Amino acid sequence: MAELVSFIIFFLGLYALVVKRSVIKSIIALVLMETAVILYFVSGGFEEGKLPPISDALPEQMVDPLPQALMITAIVIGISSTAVALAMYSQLHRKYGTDDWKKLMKIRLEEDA
Amino acid sequence: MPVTIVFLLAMVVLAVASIQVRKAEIAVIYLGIFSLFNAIFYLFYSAPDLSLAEAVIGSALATALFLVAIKGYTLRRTQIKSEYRSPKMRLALFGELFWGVVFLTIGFIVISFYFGTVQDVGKPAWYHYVRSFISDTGARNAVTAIYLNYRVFDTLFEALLLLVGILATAYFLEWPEGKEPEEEIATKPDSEIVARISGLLYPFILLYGFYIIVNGHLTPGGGFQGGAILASVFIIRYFAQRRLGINIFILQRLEKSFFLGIIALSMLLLLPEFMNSDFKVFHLVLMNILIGFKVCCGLAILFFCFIFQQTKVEDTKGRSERG
Amino acid sequence: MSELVGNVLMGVALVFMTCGVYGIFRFRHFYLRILISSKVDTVGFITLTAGIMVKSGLNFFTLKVLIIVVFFVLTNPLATHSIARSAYKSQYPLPEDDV
Amino acid sequence: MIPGYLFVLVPIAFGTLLFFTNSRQAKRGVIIFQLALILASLYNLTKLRFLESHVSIETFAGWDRIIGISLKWDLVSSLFVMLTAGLFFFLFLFDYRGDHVDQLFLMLLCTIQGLIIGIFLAHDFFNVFILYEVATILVSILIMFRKDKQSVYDGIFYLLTNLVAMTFFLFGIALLYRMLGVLDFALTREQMALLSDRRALILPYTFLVTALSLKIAILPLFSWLPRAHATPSAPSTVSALLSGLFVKSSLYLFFRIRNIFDPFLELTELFLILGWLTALFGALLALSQKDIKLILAYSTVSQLGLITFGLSLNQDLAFWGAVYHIINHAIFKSTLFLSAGIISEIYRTRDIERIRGVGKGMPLVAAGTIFAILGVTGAPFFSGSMSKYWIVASAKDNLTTLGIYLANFGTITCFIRYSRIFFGVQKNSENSSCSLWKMQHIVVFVMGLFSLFGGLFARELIILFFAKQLPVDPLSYFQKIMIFFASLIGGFFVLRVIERTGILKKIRELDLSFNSVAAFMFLFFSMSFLYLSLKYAPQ
Repeated sequence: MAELVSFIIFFLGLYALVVKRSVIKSIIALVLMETAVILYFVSGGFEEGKLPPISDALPEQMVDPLPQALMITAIVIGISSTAVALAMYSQLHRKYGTDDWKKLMKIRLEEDA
Repeated sequence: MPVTIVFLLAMVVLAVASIQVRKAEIAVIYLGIFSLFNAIFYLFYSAPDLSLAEAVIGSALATALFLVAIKGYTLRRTQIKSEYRSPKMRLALFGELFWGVVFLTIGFIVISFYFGTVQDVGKPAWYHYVRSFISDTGARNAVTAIYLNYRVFDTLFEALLLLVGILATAYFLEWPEGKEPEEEIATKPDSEIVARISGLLYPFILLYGFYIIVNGHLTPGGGFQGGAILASVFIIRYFAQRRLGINIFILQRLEKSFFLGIIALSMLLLLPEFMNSDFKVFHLVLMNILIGFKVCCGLAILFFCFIFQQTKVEDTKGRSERG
Repeated sequence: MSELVGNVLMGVALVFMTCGVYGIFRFRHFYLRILISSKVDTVGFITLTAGIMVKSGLNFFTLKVLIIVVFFVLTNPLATHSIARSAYKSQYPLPEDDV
Repeated sequence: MIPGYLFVLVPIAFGTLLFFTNSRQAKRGVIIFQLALILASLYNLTKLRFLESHVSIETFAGWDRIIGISLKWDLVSSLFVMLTAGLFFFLFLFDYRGDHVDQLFLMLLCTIQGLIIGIFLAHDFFNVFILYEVATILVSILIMFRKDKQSVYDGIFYLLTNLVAMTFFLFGIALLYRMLGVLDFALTREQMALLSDRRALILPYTFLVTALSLKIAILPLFSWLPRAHATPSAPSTVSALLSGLFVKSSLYLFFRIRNIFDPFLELTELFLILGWLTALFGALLALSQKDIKLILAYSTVSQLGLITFGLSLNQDLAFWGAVYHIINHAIFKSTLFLSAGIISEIYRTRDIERIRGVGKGMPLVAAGTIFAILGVTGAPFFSGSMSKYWIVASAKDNLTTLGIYLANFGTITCFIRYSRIFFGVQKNSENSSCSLWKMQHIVVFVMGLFSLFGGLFARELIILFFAKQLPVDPLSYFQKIMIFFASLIGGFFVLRVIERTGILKKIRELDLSFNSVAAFMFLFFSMSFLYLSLKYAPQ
């Protein structure tokens, strides 16, 4: 079930990247996609009744600790890349005055010419 | 578990909402709730470390950053309405519908293919980790054992990524390098109640943050989560007093020094004769503390960069309106 | 005994919260709604945690719950205050008559 | 051997340390540091060359490969490490007196050097992912270094497309880990053999391939590359670094990951066609541009397509030819970008029609650039000719051979247009007012010489570095020379005709918005997924 949902959210994010023309929506969609991957990673190998990987549990009962460690990394990555994207977004908005990808592209092409 | 199903459905609904809502602020709020639901969901899947990280970083901090970053730039309601009625918009709606159908088809094929083919061939890594992490690393929390010992090489880059991300943010938002902004950020005095009560909150938050950091090798949590909690002290301080009595330059220097410290400390792992069982635990605690301080400095810088940028935007707007 | 008292307290908390939810739907205006939701949240939460504390008896866990309660009592009204204050400052209109 | 993680971590730590010095000390320190790094990588290369197996795998802190992170040295990766060290040395030398150079810039370059070395050595899926993620953000700072209007768009375009690609990559890793339970490259391959149905690998492979295709800028997914590599305001060292070295790390990773999946799933036909199309299309787009930096960037797209083509031919000769071409391309493309930087700074324009008479004004730069151009077009006795020769020689049927010649014909035509800047007379002769450091000219010239050496001693170098004897048949090599001259003349005429029709302007205005790139990514993903699932459908 969780795997299904993570696939759905991933494609939902991708869909938003394709159809939504606002930059901020693209960033939101990117966050959604990242979260979907994290959800998948955690739920992928999970079996019912497994305990957190802390030494109170027996080794056989523990859930796989590796995805969790990796996904903490992924969350930190997510926040820093989101912050950078947002910082760029505010620069972009200040310089171009719009956050529509199509208008941005047009202005940029005129700059080139 | 029926509870998890409810959570998952709510997550899908919130994701759709955050994409489809037109006003960016509301979309961001939905995204924050989505992250919070994720965080709670991870608890059901026996991932407390991750849950803490997602709650602190993904749900709280990311939402705050989003809100501060888009504050000056979002559309007014009338603008949205007028755009909504234009013929161009109708064409765009048609495009959305078309892509929706395409995504549904391909998504359905991919998902059914996945459930038809997925298989397991055992978990060698899991087997190794859960059997030997206590004796190998001295940690009681396997997640900490992995990210501070087995795979510390990754963690170094994670710390570097945070450093670089903050560098980039500060650079793009044009923080005056090496200086404090001269004028005071806010002019209005803020609510007395907020200021007083948040003063009462500091010790709680600090205590909690340090607890999470220092006990990272025993209980869920660790440097990253605890550091984020500590950083929230700075954020609260801003809301309470609205005055930047903070020298960003020193924070940046501190962050870089902590990063160098983390690299140097992780190099000790390469000297096996040095790492006896007592020192191993000490090493874990020390690493967690350094990471916690580094993350705290970093996230505080991140937040202040956005706040500073925001006031600058408002400044220029006000000036152009007056002039 | 403490089991029973705890359960009763938690039940009372649920009653409080139900009233609160009803109140949110009954009132139409933002300021009234935020008042209701804040009050109910605080009272309901305190009663609920009191029930949990009574149920679990006197141990370390109770202390932790107590700390959470103190934290909550400090922060929740504060958050409501901030929201209402910022709404007022950004000239969100006040209700014209009572209710 | 010197451990590999030192090669990764020491540049990063060094870069961070630079913040605590003043900029004079920093510049000097960097030069000395680069020399030390070159020596260290040379030492490792020689050590490895004399090992019996030519392979050395190390794990961080000595854990088992299943639970730790391993790095792998082989002949190719160690040569790439040396290439990275050498190229960075020249870049730092080139920028020694640049006014944009401060501690931040030096720190970014040092850090990205460590990351690129890390990508070359990495032997673990998640490690690769995180290295790329850091590098993506770093590169976006470098692109936006001057924060002007154009580079902001280019920067955010680059950042978001690449972040989406990395999300795909992470999903691929997640699927792989869920099925196989390991992250190490070699162990993954061992675990794959245990799968009862290889169709299980289709989905993860598609995710990984989509991400890597965007990274190596294959046909529908390349539109971020010219924008990022040729941002007008970015320092020319940045363009040289991105175009010369950084994309090569993706290519290297692409063929390593392909090798892991190779016995179970293969996409070679698809990449053969896509690589060829990219080579042609890139050359066409390069031909249509006016901006000299954009010409070079699109030519990078074309060459990347050619290298992908060579790697997908599935033959030993073509493989080594392609690897050699990666190295050659790194050298001559960075030469070209550096010289373009000098030229555009002196002439104060990047419009190719308005730059004339470089040959007279700056003989050293002109000589270096001409060497590099001869290299990239595959002129006889220059480095490009040898690598392209090996790629062509391994093509068995006439169609593939013809395809490569056609792609090379495009490159030649576009560089005929480019080389017009050397001749003629500059109309407004106020260009001498800008005084440039002579060292930059020397750097360009020396790097140009490398592409001559790379051609003259190609076989010896291959034997020296790769311990491989690649055959060169004099007769067919002579034939290739003839074809080169024929296409040179042909290109001249085609250029004449094409410039009159005005079609170039129309091509120049083709551009994709971010949404279209995302749509193409999705289409690429679904197409390769459908292709694979049909190819390996149960009988």
